[in-house]
Amino acid sequence: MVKEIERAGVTVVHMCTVTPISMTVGANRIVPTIAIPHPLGNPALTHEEEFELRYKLVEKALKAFETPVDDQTIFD
Amino acid sequence: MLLVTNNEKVREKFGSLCTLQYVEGGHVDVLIHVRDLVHQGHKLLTHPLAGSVKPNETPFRSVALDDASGALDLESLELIEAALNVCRQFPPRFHRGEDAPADMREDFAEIDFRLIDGAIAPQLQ
Amino acid sequence: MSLRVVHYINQFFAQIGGEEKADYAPEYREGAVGPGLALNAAFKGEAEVVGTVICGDSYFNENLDAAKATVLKMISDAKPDVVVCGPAFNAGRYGVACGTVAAAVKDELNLPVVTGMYEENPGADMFKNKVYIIATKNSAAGMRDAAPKMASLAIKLAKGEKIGASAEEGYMPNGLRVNFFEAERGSTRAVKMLLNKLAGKPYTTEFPMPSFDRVAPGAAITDLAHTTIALVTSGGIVPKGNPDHIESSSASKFGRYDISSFEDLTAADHETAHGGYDPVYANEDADRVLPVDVLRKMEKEGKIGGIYPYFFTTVGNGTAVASAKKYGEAIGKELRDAGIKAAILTST
Amino acid sequence: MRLELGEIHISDIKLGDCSKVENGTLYVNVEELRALLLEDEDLASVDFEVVHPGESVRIIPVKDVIEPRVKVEGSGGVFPGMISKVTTVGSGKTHVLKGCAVVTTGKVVGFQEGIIDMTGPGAEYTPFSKLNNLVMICEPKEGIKQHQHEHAIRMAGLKAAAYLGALGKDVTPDETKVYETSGVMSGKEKYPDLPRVGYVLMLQSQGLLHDTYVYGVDMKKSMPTILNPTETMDGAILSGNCVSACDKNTTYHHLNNPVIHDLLEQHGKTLNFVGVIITNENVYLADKERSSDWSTKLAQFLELDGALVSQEGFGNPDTDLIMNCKKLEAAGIKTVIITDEYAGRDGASQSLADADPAADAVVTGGNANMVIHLPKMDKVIGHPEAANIIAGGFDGALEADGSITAELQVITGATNEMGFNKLSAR
Repeated sequence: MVKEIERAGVTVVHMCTVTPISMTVGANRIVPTIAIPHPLGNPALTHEEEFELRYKLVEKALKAFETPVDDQTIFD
Repeated sequence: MLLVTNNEKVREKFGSLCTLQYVEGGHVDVLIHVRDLVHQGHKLLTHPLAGSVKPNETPFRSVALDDASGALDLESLELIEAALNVCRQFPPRFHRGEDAPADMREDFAEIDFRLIDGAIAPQLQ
Repeated sequence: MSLRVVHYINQFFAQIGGEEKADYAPEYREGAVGPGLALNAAFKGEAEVVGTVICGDSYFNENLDAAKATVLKMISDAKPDVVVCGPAFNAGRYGVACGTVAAAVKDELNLPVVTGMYEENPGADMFKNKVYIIATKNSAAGMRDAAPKMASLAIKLAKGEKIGASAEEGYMPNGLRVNFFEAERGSTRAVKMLLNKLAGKPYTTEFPMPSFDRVAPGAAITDLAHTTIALVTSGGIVPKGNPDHIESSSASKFGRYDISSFEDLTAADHETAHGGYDPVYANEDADRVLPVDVLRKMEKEGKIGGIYPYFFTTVGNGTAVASAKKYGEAIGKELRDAGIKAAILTST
Repeated sequence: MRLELGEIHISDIKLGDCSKVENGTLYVNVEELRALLLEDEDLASVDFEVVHPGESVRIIPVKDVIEPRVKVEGSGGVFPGMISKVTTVGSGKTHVLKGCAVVTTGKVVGFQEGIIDMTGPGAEYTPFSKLNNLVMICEPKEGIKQHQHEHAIRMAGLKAAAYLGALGKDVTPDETKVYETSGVMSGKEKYPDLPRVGYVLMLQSQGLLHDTYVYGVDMKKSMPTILNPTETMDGAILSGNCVSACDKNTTYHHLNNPVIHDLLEQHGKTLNFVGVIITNENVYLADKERSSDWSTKLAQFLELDGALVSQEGFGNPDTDLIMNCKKLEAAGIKTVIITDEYAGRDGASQSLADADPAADAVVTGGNANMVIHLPKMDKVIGHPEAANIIAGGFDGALEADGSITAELQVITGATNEMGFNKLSAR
């Protein structure tokens, strides 16, 4: 899915936990996330802490959007 | 060891020897169940397309996975997805065991049993 | 009676002129023109070019819809049994025009059609799975090779004969595997292939592995503060109750739901349809999969321009590659048409 | 090793009261052969039919095809570990009854596969339509299990082939071919400038009806090992496989392995054929990993520059094939693989169950899903009703007029993955 959307001229940031799969499916900008059942959250945290965690992850995604890349890149 | 099957014959022999999950349904239903287990971190021990009986011919399937539920095993995931993909390409001739004529059903069941038996019996000793 | 052939060529091969005449409007001429004579020779009396449609390459590509309609009408009026376009060799716009005309002849006129071009012509990738394209050399010097192959395939198609494998007929592989008998047995072919591979000489695999194709990275977004971001997920987030019944695995469709009125996703309004992982966490708070809450905050802070009013959702696990590709294409098209330049895709 | 293969050309088979080979005709004393075969307690009856190329005959379902051979000089006997003792074979002199074969038929399981048509469109796809065949219809005793049944038919075929082969022991061959291989060291000295090539021969070994035996050893219980190419010509490898008719390697294929013959043809000219690595296709995934590791390790041991890999069967053997290819390529050994395809009836589906970019040199035996119409034959030997339940058959594949519409995969040997045939696909 990543490839087809990017092929249409839309820059895609793929946020996922299993980055090797992301590499396999051809994502170019990859942001690793927390865990498979809750990629952008962590139920062990309070609601506020979780929001903060998610905010930081999405900030990484924004950073990835702004960064020119030539090849598949993981934004840790 | 975790054994997933829709074959009564396999359940009879291995039900008491290892953890067995019996699937009510067809070949693809077994593979989907196995796929879900792989997502839960189980590793495949046997190939999900064992045998050269075409997957759209035989209604029976038995697959062994490990007990441990660890990190997602990518090779297992690739194998099970590829197997499902092959099955989806060809519509099944018999959706479930009971759809096959009696003598064929027995033979399909026997082959599935033998294949899994040959693969896992040495591991269970 | 010989079969009636209508031939489509560009201004250059019609000897009207080069780039300066590329805006030449469609014209119909009786009989064969330019390369049509080579085709006639190759038809050996079994078929004959009865008319030629000529169109400038720029004209065709810049007035696509109108030009296509005019060209199709000219072709159809000449009542052909089969249509031949080109060959275009390595001329890019000519190749795209030949492919476009050929596909339209096949789909709209329901007539058999053959075109030809060099494998790196952009028209080849665009149309090789839609119409028969004879693989030619990269310049018009390849006319002598191309004409007999195009002529022979055109006659077979016109007569409704069985079409052989790509390697036999000379057309570009079109994704459909066709059996045929080789001159040598497989083991002999394998030994020869190995000797070539060992010697570093070229060889052609008989079965190209499915392409592990890559898409070039999209452009960096320089102005996020004014960029609308679309949200896509393969984590199966759906409005509460899963109104479209997206399957928990092997999804046969994708969902598209309005989030323009949501500041935050909660257990009251969203859940997951995903069957491949423990759904509890996503059901408690769907923001854990689709970060609507933080993006709204960023929108307010002026960090991003906004969120596309609809999000797209599917279930990653078990969804066939071909389906995922289809969904991706549909989502990509909508976003492109809406002028969206950035998308976040989350996966579980 | 040096093996002389004396070919006795057989142009006809006749049933009679004396077994002999005379002037190119194989005479078979049916009663004597039947008595020999019925020594097996599991068999109730054996019937014989002779079929010739071009006759309007259909054989269904075919279990195995075996070429009669006999050891004339040198150690051991044909089909070691099954018919003869386990002594190493592959040197000396062997006689072959060329142009004929033993074809065993019998319904081991309800969906038994395999058709040989001796004429018509189906005949073009099977090499066995070009042979004079002694067809043996073997019926088991009541109540025996599938694996006993398979064993009984397999042994009957081998016994018959050895019995017939022995008739050629004292016959002067029409043609003699000499196959000579070198040792690892001597080969390197003899052909210092030729690329070192090996053959990775994958053997079906998944279990019941999917087995292959090497010197009598069930291959699924063996580690990959090395054979001298000529050993296969004396029957070191025997088929116990009944499944996937189009791409199973019959015993006939093993005896006449085309990759081995073509590599020996080039040996000393364009390449140095170092040896055959046999490996298995097991169900257990750790076995697949281990076996492909080992086949690559052995290839490195032999210091190969290049390797050919052939496959048997469909589905999970694709995984073994790709593992072997990937690992060989990663070890710097240039590799070509031979397979076949299941691309759907329209040819549009994914051909293999596994794939990798390392597999960039592939030879294909064709698309097994291609639909073929087999017209009625005047005579059907075996169990015609099997056509209805054959893999790749349609429901009601056997039409009222006796014709069959089915996929190519019903035909024995049609898409052979050793590259036995000319059929291919693009």
